[in-house]
Amino acid sequence: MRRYLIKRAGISVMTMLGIVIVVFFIVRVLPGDAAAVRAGPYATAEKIAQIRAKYGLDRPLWEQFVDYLAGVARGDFGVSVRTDQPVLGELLSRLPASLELAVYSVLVATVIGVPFGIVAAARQGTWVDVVARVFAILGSSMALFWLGLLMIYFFFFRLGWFPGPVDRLAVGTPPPPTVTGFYTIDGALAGQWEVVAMAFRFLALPVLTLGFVLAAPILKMVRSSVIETLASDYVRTARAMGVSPRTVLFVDGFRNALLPVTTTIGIVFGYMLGGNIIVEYLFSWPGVGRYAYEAIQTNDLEALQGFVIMVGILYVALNVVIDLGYALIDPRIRLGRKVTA
Amino acid sequence: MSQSVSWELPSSAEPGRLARWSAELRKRPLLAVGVALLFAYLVLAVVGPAVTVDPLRTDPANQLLPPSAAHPFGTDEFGRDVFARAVAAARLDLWIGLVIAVVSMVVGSVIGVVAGYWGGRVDEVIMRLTDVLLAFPGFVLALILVAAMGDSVPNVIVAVSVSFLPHFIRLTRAEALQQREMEYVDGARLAGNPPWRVAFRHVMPNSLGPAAVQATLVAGWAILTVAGLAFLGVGIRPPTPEWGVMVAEGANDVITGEWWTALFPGGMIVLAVMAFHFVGDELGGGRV
Amino acid sequence: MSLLELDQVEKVFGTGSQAVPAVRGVTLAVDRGETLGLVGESGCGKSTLARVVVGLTEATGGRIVFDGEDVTNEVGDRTFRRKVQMVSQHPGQSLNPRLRIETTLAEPLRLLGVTDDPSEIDRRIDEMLTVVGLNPDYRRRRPGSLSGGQQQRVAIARALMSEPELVVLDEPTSSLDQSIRGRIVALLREIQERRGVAYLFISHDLSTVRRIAHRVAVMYLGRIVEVSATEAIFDDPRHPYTRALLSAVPSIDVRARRRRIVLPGETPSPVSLPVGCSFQERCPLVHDRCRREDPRLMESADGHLVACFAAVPAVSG
Amino acid sequence: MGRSKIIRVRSFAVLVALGLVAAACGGGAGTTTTEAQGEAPATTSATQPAPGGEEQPETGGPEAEAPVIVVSLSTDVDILEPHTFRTTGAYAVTRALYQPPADQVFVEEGGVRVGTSEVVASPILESYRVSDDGLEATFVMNPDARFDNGDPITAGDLAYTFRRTIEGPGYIGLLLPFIGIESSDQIEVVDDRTLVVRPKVASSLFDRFMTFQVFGPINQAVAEANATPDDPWAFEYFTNNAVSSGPYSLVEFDRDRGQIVLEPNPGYPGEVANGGIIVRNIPDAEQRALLLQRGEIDVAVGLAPRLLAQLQDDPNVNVYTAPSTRSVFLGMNVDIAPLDNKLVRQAISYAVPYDALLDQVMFGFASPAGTLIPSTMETYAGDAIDVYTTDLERARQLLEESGVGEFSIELAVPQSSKEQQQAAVLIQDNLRQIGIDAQINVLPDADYQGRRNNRELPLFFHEWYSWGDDPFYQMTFLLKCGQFTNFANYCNEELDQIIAEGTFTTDPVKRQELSTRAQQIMLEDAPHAWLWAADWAVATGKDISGVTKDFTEVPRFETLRKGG
Amino acid sequence: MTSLALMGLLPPGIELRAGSIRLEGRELTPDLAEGRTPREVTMIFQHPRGALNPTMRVGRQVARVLRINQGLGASEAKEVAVDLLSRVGIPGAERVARAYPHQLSGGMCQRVMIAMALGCRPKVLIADEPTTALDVTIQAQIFDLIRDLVAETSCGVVFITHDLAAVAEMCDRVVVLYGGQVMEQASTVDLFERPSHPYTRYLLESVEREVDPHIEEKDVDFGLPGCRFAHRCSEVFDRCVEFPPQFDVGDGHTSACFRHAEENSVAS
Repeated sequence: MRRYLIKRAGISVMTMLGIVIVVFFIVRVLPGDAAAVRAGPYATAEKIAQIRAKYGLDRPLWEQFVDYLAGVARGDFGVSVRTDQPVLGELLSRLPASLELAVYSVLVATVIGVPFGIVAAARQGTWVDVVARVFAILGSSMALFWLGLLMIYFFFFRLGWFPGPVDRLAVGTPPPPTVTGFYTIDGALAGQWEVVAMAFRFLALPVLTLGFVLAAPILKMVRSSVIETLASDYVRTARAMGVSPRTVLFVDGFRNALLPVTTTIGIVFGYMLGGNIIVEYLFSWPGVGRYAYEAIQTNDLEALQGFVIMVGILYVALNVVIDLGYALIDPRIRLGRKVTA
Repeated sequence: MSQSVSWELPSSAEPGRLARWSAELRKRPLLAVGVALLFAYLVLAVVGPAVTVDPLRTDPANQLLPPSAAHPFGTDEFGRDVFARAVAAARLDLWIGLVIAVVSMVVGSVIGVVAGYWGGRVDEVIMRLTDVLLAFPGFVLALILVAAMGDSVPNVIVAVSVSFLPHFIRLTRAEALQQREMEYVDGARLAGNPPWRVAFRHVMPNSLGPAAVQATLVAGWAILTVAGLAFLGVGIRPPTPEWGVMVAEGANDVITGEWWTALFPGGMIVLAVMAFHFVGDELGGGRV
Repeated sequence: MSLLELDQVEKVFGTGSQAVPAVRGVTLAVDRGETLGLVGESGCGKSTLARVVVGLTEATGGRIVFDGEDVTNEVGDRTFRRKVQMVSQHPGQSLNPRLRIETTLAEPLRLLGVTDDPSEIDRRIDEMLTVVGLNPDYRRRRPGSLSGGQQQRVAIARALMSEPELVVLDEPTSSLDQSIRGRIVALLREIQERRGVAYLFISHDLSTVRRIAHRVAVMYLGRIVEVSATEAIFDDPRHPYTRALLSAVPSIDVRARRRRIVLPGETPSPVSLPVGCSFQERCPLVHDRCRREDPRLMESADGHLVACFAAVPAVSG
Repeated sequence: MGRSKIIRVRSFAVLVALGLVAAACGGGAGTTTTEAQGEAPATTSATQPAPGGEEQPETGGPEAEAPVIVVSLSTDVDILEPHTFRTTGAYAVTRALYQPPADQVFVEEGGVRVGTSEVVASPILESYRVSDDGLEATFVMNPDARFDNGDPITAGDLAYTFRRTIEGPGYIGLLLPFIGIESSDQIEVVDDRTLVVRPKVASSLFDRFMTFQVFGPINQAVAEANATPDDPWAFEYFTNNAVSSGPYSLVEFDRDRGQIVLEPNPGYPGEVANGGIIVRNIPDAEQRALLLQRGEIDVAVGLAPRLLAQLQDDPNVNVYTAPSTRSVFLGMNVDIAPLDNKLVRQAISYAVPYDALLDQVMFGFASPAGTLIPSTMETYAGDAIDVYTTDLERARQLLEESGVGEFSIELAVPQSSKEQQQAAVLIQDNLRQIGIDAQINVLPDADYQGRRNNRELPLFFHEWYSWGDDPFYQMTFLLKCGQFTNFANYCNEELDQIIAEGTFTTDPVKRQELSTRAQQIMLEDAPHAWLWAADWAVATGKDISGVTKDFTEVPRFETLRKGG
Repeated sequence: MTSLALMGLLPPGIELRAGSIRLEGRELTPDLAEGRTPREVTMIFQHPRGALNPTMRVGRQVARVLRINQGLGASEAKEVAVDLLSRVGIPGAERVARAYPHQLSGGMCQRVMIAMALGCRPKVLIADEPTTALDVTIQAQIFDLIRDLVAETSCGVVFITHDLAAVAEMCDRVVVLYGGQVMEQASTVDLFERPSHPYTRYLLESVEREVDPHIEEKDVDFGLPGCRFAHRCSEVFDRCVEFPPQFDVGDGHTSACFRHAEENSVAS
């Protein structure tokens, strides 16, 4: 286990380093001149040169990279060209919005995907199963931006059940005092139930949009791992030994299927960590995804770079956690090989 | 008991290929739906542009007309025929999707086989690089790559292919690792095949199965990714008839009630992707 | 002079604390035209030894001498490959499922430099298919449409294409049905008689070995513990392991339900072997010396080699 | 949906820069037609009386009871610093936080308070006077004017602000020479309340410049307390903070949500007609329109003509428009073949479907441009001389004469501007008819600007607005030889001379003459095809009044009133 | 497959069509058809390690069976489980009970599975190739164990194998199946000494005698009517296209071959 941990940590650090390298150099290839962007559209040449010197953009790429790397190690992701704010700070202040969206979306996806997957697996080949599979295919074929538009069109424009795609709260509603950055939780902590209700109403459409799409991989994974487990020799043994089908399904089947499912949910969540650019853009959700979108549109290289690196690092870190969790749950990894009798 | 389980029916007389396929399709309705849809799209892509009006022709006098007989999908805010554009887009999108699937599969599989067959250092390096690529959500990776390379169809193909590479590398590598242990590899070595020949002539063709199934799905996802990028204004740009571009162009109209400009092309995307997935999912035994 | 001589061959997988010694100082010889059976239980290193011999795995120690020449570092070379071939255990796996039989059979001819002439290749393929008892029409088929026995015949044909002097047979029959097993063994014997090829026949199935081998070597945990002529091994096993092994084999003779020697415990892990004889923990004859010293193969007057301090000297009553 | 986001950012940056560069001469005729009494008493006299006997209103005064108004801008606010911001959002908000020393006199016109060319002291000044020779301006501070932190606004603060514009790295430094200011030596603090500024030359633009928020006083003490050796002017501090000298104080600046909350500044001596402003960034015009219709926001700006046309029919919405000099033109790079051929450019100018653009793209929310000096700007000569009209026959003929023959050419459009894309399509249609194959290339805004700035685009769109209405400044920046915003790379010595002369001429007749001549030259050389002059437009809820249009066209918050 | 049917464990898509399964005269068929496992019958399988739940300690797996089949309480089941484990010859049962299957050898896992099976107190134990995956020396141990347990508990064992020697070693009576059809039934001694059905003879010959290496093997052909072995049978004749009934060839020895009918008719 210790060896495993050390190896895992080593790989993660290498991956993170790789992320910084890859992103830095990809982003440096981007057309457009960071200094020119910073100087504004009507800047004169001297002004651009000045800015270039000030931010060290005139130095060799290699030096810039070393500086950047050192900065990242210190938690300094540079300064946004557009807003003159430290990128990390801007990302961190937007992260809770993305996380709140992510958490609820994954929750919804899990609530849809897991039971549906189990039922489909238990009734493999029946119409329930076909419905589940079509649902899963529909989910993984869905264009997020299109589904989001449908949601907006029907539930906002036509029916008016939910607020428009503007923000996390209605215009002019002050957010609850920040504790976690989740409005639904902070509102509850502060006893502002109206804010909580409003936050949920604003969350509803983007969460449903994402939840539907994210349910697909979870459903598929639950279904196939439960099927696999149910077809396994040890389930056959349990049945032969008189264990009832229900117990087999839930204790042996689902319990063992839980491992891959947990991983899938983790991966889905990791995917959401970066904020979903499309959904955040579509619903004007003030998270990191929209920040990235704006950064791309305005050639804000530092911000874009910071975003991508943050996403990568969070993802790697999350994967370490998932793997460790997996190792803790699965005795085959947790424990050594042999007990000699 | 378990020894004698070849319960499969014997293939007494070889039925024609067509007959076998149609029997297969009847047995698997989802596959049939997928194949039928793909076929319909194919026809649309090939024949469609010949029978519709010019997808680029604007008609300011007929802006934002709702669907009608003359304009089955209505017109957009430039007065262009949405149906004609959606049909023209089918050609571009399907083509891009397939090219991306093939490119990423071929490149990914070669790398995967190299990693899986040679193992050791080579494998270690390739897998670490793959880890780095995998640390980004695919869409984000494609996004920064296109941003880095500039907007153009070839660049989009390259960027999106790269974003799907890690899947193929991992898949083929895992398969190659298994195949490497198969005795026919020993046989091939003993028959005098040099390592590269063992890897590419023997191991690789046998490692492509999962990758080929995956490629079907990737063709669908590639369309989604390309359209998603276009929706964000990256990659393929207006006024090119492309589904994502069209949805992006029409997105603002939805909120003012002119739903047809965005919802039709979006529906075309989803159906097309579903078609690929029905096929891929069935080929993968419903477990992909 | 023997065709193949192994001298203190070793194979260790991994390094440091994870090192697994699969083959430990094996010394063996195979003569021209003879069949040496190599028996042992799973994990005893017999397959590893086979792979070392044909050069699929590199030995970590010792020498391999072929035809009087030290080929330790050349076992993977083309010239050696022509002379030493192998047939492996799972016929379903041993042929590339995508290639037609003829393609598979042509490979050794072309790649080992036997011949490049297409008509010659064709001729040889047809001939070889006939030799292994298959209709030459099968050349156009792919392995998937053949039965297990037919596949194994093709595998044998491939091994014989380059006209080798030694064929290593690694459990060639163990995944086949009983009825087919007998045919393959018969086929192998027939080929040997006609072509004078030597076999290193590896199996855990003692009855099959008994039917084909001239001499038998018994392996336990990476070591050869006993070597002798087949009859001598079966009628007069001297190493306690061999004796236990033989007695454990069920017999088809329904009347002779004799008392079996059932060994206690299980084969220890090769990672952590005890000092001394590696069989000590399960051995009914174990004594102090076995816990200090690892016995070497010792030859008795009748040429029977045994690695045991307490080896039963002669036929026991 | 927020497709228009980015572009708006960019075009606004343009506007801001332009505004600063191109303020108009003081004495020129205003854009408005009627000379009427300004409704606000504060603007009627050069001397600002102190609000009668009011003590510092601790709770924000009676106005605090007035409703809060929600204004939706088309962009976010990048930074609050009044000398270096780039987005339109910031443009509007800084105007609310930094009160310039002077202001226009306003007249009511179609429900809009339209600024005249008459400039008077703003509420934070007691008086503002420029000597007759134009070489000395005296600013006397209103003793009741206070920053929102309670500090009085002194002559020192105003002087500090002037020095900051002169010596600091803000945009305005580039433009100061046009009002004859070169160094801080020209700024003299006479006493706590009195400041004298001595321009090197008399400039007709001086008054107008003084109505720009860049000259709104910055609190010197706070600025210096937050200065660092690297940043002597405390730009960093003011990026996120403001000590307001204007009508509002900053309560909340939430970049993430794109929301800014302003409440009336208790120390501001002028009138504030509402109880505060919430500024929301809603990037999509369609969303802004919808939220406006649903009453979730009160004021929306930056709406596309099509939406304006729709909103006009909505009984719950008022659409306020006024003619503006914001011109949109099709630039033709005279250095790129075959556009180096004058006849080709003329042919293109004849091929443009001007009327269709006004009707189908702008839905009537625009005036014809005619020349670089649009029909809405003083000295427009289009009525006297021939401007281009759509004449395909003529265009074909010219193209033939040019000997160039049919050709294909890139027509670049920024992604964010739907109107320009639509215009491009219509223009493309007509060009095709005369044998020019225009390839429309819709570029992301950053790319578009980059390529345009590098003079790589042969045919491009350009939207331009001068804060003032001065024709010579318009020419200076768009067609003067070597000017950095002259993307057509046009160069004509005679025109340059006219510009030089016209800029410092105050005689209206002479100005008209020079401008007419210049327009003739420009029409002849056709470096641009002038498409339209877009209307200024704001849409509000039915209960909103007090919409104000000033020189800068910045949304003015303090006059907005909600309800009766 | 037959054994799986008996256990009600047929994979989906395959169902019992006809016939009946009885235990001590009691009809089990309906329950089986619905996938319910009869309590009195239990089964052990070929790949012992895969047949145990990898994420459950083996002690718990045994205890679970005890709770279900013997209605024991949790702590009691735990104790009994350890007892059972040592009864099947696992040294240090206490410790092994806390282990996971992957930590145990194949032989050990098979012992655990036998312990579980014993926990069911079966009347019939179906052993499906229980030692095929094990080494001979371990196989010998398991054979001994099964024999001892049968003697102890007097439960019947259905021993399924392809290894004739194992049959000779372990069984009292033999049923020879080919292609899903019963070919021959007899006591072990009788069968080995007096094989009556051509298939049985063929099987025994292939072990004992030399065979012609050039005869091609054929797979079971399910497409043909009648005797499944007919297409490989050296004694095939025209009646073989019919389904052969069991002919009594004496001493409860039956064989499904029309040749017997001929012999009989010729004899009589």
